[in-house]
Amino acid sequence: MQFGLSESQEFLKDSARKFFAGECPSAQMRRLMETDTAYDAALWSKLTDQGYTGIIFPEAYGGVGLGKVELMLLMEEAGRALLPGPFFATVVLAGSVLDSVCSPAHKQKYLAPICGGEARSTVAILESNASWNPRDIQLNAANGKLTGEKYFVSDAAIADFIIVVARNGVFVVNAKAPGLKISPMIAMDLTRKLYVVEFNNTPAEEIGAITGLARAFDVATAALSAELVGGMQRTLDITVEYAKTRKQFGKPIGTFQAVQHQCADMYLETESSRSAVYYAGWALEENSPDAAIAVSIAKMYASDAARTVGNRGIQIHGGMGFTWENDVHLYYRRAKGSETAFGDATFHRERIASMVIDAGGVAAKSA
Amino acid sequence: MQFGLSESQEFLKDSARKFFAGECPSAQMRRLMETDTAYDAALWSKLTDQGYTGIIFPEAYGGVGLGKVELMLLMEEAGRALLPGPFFATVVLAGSVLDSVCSPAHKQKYLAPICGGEARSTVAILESNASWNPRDIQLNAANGKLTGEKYFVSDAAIADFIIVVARNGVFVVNAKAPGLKISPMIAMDLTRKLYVVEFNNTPAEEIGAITGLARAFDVATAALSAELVGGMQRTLDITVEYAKTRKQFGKPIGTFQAVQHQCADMYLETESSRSAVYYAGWALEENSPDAAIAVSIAKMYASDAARTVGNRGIQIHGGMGFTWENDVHLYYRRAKGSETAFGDATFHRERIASMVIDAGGVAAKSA
Amino acid sequence: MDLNLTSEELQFRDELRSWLASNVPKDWNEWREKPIEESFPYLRAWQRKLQEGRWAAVSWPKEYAGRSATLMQQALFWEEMARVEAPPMANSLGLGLIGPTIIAYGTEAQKQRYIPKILSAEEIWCQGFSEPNAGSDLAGLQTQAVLHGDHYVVNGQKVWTSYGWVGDWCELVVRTDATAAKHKGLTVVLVDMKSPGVEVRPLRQMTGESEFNELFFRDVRVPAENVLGKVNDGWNVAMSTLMYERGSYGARLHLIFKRYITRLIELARNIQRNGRPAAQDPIIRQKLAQCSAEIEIMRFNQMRAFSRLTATGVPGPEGSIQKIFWSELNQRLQQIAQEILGSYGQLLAGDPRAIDNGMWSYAYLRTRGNTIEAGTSEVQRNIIGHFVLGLPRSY
Amino acid sequence: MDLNLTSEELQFRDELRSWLASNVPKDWNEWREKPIEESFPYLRAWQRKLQEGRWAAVSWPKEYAGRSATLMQQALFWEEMARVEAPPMANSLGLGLIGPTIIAYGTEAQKQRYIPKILSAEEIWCQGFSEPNAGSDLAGLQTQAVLHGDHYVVNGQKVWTSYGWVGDWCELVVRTDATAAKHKGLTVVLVDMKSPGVEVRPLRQMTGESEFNELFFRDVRVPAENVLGKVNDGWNVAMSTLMYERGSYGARLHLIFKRYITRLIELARNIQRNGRPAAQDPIIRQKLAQCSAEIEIMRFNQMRAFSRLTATGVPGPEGSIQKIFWSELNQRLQQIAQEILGSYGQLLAGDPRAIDNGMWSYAYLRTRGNTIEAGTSEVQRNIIGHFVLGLPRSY
Repeated sequence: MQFGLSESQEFLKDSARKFFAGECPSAQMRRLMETDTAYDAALWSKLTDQGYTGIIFPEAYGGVGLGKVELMLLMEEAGRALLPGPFFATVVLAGSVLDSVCSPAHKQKYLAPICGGEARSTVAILESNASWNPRDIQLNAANGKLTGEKYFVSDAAIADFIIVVARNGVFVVNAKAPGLKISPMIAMDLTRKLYVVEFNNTPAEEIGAITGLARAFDVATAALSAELVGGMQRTLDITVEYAKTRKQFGKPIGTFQAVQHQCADMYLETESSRSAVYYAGWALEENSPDAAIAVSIAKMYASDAARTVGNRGIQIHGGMGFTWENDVHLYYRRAKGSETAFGDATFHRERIASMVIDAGGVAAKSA
Repeated sequence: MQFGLSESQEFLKDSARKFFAGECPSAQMRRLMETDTAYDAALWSKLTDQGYTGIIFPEAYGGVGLGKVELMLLMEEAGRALLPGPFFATVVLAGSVLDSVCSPAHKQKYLAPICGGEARSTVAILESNASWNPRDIQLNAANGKLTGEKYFVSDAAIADFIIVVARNGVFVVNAKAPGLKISPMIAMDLTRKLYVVEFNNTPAEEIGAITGLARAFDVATAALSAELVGGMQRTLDITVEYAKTRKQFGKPIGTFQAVQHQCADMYLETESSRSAVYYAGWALEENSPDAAIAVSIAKMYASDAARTVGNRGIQIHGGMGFTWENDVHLYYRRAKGSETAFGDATFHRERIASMVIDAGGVAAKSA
Repeated sequence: MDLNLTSEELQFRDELRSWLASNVPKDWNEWREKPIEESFPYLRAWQRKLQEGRWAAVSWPKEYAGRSATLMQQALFWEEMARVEAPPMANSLGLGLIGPTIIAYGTEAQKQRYIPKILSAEEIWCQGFSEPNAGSDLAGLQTQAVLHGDHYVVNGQKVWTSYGWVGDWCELVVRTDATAAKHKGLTVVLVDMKSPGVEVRPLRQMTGESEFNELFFRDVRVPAENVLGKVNDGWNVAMSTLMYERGSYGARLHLIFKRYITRLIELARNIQRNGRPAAQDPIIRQKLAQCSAEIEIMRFNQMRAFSRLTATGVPGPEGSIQKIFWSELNQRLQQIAQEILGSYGQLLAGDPRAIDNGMWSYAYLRTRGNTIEAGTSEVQRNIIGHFVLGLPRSY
Repeated sequence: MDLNLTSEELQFRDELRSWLASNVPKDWNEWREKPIEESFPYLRAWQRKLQEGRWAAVSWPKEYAGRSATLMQQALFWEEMARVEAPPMANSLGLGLIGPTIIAYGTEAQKQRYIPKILSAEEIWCQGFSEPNAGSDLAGLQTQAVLHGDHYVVNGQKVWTSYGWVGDWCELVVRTDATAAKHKGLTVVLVDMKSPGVEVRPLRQMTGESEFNELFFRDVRVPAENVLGKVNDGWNVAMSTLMYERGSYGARLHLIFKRYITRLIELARNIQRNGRPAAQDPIIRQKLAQCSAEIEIMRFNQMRAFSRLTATGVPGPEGSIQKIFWSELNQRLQQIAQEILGSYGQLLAGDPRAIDNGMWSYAYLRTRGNTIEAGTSEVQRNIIGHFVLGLPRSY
């Protein structure tokens, strides 16, 4: 048993870190967040060149065929850079849904262009009730047409096609389809734009059954948690650096236990989130019977931890942490969006309870 | 408006503090806790001489006729001394029940001897389900006889008569009544002994209806919270003293913010509990429409605060806090017993919710 | 202990209530969402109206157009103002903090010169205390003032100045003796913000707004007669201002928080969770109840503190409890709001679907600053530890 | 990353599992409630049996009857022991902490003299580290050892010594150079507990038990050859022992905590709350789920740490995370147990109505010590802050 990264995993993580640091430093991220869509075609093309757009998908569709642990590592590094744009929506979410629910022909049609970097996409899930419980979805396709609304759809404005979760199946709607209307929502996370997507008798192609979604959503949820880990790590790094250099009362503020012990807690929360995320990635990859529990553990813990790490980071920075210029609040905003996405901590605690208490529990696979 | 103590209230509080410090110092408290009943007749007689046994009861029954705020102050000081024995059971609980539910004749018979120091008593409420919800009481009197069990009855072994809450009324059972069996429960709080009380066709005198209990229990709950405040204050005092004198790394440990800031939190929690308790005493005394909410606020906050203050107190003492010789754990044990008595924080939060959310809320009486 | 209002308090409240009933502007709701630059003349006018009713500075002595209001009356004042959702006053720092400091430390000439125009909102005041390198450590201030004949020449930078953009005058703390121990060589000077060399820049916060400013002083000449209190006694003068700050906070918070929780309960009745209204969800109920209770306890603590201060007359270190309590409670409250609002919680003002026009998302971000501004939670715990509990200094 | 067991690990586990199946005593449950004084011979016998199977010290080198087990194998060892609810070993400090230190720092003669009897439980070892005035500040130790010819004369007091009452030998840290800087002049000596002048007293804890002892040394003669490592190098020797302590903790905790939570869920199914089983109460469900999740995360953290240590070979400061995590988690877990058990939670062992014979009330009190023993949470956060994050020393 070896719960450390293999050499190739270390290599992937390091090169991703260097890639994002080089191609999407803070200034670039801030520039993109001020744009309407936070999307940059040149950056996307570089992501494609790295193979990131096809990272976990089969080579048959132009993917790289790596595992879920590798996806976690990549998302962790993307989170550290606060990568703006539709990478999560397109590759992680839409890609996983396509990979899970559709036929080889549909994969060739929709997944392959994602892997190849030619298409952007997203998945429309939530409705006005904003419930992550699939039973609360009302939208129904009739005669290959959709009429209704989806809320909180990330990056819809630059999607070439939108995957739509309806009661009676999973559908693809082309960006140019008649009756499709996309309007921005003004939300806290400036680097991942949200939209309302309206359908009015809009033609939609059925690509699979909703039963396949659970697995895809688990992958997306774990990857979102991994992204939170990267954000926590960056927040911790910035904060520790500040605590070493900022002086008050003639000493670096990190000398004061009120500051230092909060940094220690940030470290504990970050590392614990990382452990949970890596385990979830491994459990998903191995189709371990506790994979769904592991995903909920990771999302539950990381949702809360990202918020508390952010709170501590801002607090330790003092007035400086409250300024627009300091990046900490940008990570904090992303953490807020991600905290509720795919279910908040309360949602996942209840999901864990239903699996552990009611079902008698599948014990996490043990050594 | 004046939310400070009046001169006579200050006097009562000071004299109670001096009285308990003189008559029940730590050594005496420890001696009594090692006895079977934690009861000391000489100490009781001195409590009576001070008027404490009749503090809030009408002069017509030999009481002193003071208000509920004064009761809070007395219980706070009793809590600070960790007063062992049946003062809470007899005076606060049994006394308040008698005062609330019974006729003048019954008061003469039962309340007057309590005021006069001649009788000890207690109230038997909980049953094997240990629920503080009155609807869960099963015991029923039939033809003036009781058959069944009551659990967690404090100080029953030295009660001259026991007040019993049944579904169909409030009853008095004489300590010498046939079919009465009292057996000790071995519990965490060493200074307030608990018992199982069994009735087997035991004669019982009906003294009132259960509808009158709510008010009496509110008084007892507030007084128990006041006692917790005294315990918190003592824990804080011992801990701050230790933090000033104990040295590690060449400095008093109170110099370290990890210690000092915990002391500050203990202070905040203690003072906030005190504010809530004083307000509850006043609201009860004035029959303010928010009295029940105020009681739940005090019990909820003090139940949690007493535990966290205790946790911090032990932690700051380090190894010394974990020893039998240090009094902090004795307060911690009392806090544990009192935390659940008359409903824990969760119970009172739900009670607050039912009053504030469901009933539209009686706003706390405002200035 | 008697929590009923005395007849004097009742009279004060009733007089205020009836004055407010006929004088509070009805159209504040139309103005409050607008940029402060636009609504500022409106706020000046409102303050002048209050002044006409002798309500602008109730805590001030009668000789300075105040009412010598007791602390309890001051609390009643803010409660009544919050109850009718009255607009704030334009010169709130001048009235709340700086005016009282001038009354306490100023010369007769200074009082005559500044006090009337503070009251009338003719001259708006700001405060120059924090610096980029002196936030929690106020004694480490570096802004220099050097005496040249009859004036000081000031050089340095201040941050986190409210009302800097509109300030006519500034209560500025400067270092006048570089050789003295840290908190010794400081002096408070009153600086005309129109003096050459004063530059005001907006300071953008994480909420996106610019509530605060940065002030830059480059060779700014300040007449020596503008020293407030004694030269090199600025520490005590500034601390006195901060005590007023700590004391004045909180008085109106109870009604504001109460409004938050009432609105939140109302929202919880309408938002579905697990197939029933969130207000019926046991987990949400626990959190709302805890928060409701803490809002009341905050008020009980404040009432006790006011009563204690009424006895002693001067705000003391126990104000630190209030500061910690309200700031951390507000953060917990906003977190509960977020949990109830779910995905909607992240929508900002301007989004047509944002609940209460984004009030909750704004408050979520804004409350992050509560535990930093006006003395961080860490500084407050230092104050409790050292000044209240008598522990050795930890910093 | 591969969380499947390697074939070597599987082989190790299977061999152990089959050995345990035929050797683990079946009657431990009858003994475990008895006073330790009574069950101690039983525990010695069990250790001897383990030694016969070469399972007493799997981490030790093969030349000292160990198996040179990898860290992962050590973790498997403790998991398997916990899985079959095997009794502890009599000489657990000797095997876990002191033996490894002797192997690392001892002379050949010392190894020959002490190691075999540690393994056979013939000589029980205890540790004399903490003192009344040196708890978190180990460098402040005051117990003195003065060299007189071929022996040291030791005077002083130690506290919190496990196994003191039964100890034959003690790994004692003494001050041999009073003039050197604090953590310099320390030396580790191996002391025969039967030496004249050694007194052992029980130290009663807040649980009522006496798990620990106080040791008093009055003019105790210790041969100079009993120095372990170099004179005045005791700090490094002692720190090495503490590293083993931190490393060995936790490996078996996962199964213990898992057993707690499983039992608690079972209890929650049978305890009524608001007219339904507590296990169906949404508030209790949230708490049980949080706790279950944290127990898993504790294990994930441990697995990651083991893998990291396997690469580096020596336990490092990241052990501080494990210590904080498990000790604080155990306290939260016991608090949840108390909330579920309600009034029954306060009943102690011996009360016929106490649930699980008072295990929960005992654990509630006992876990208070978790954040104090083996390095307080404060010390652990200092270690993370300074040694992991590189912040300046805060103490």
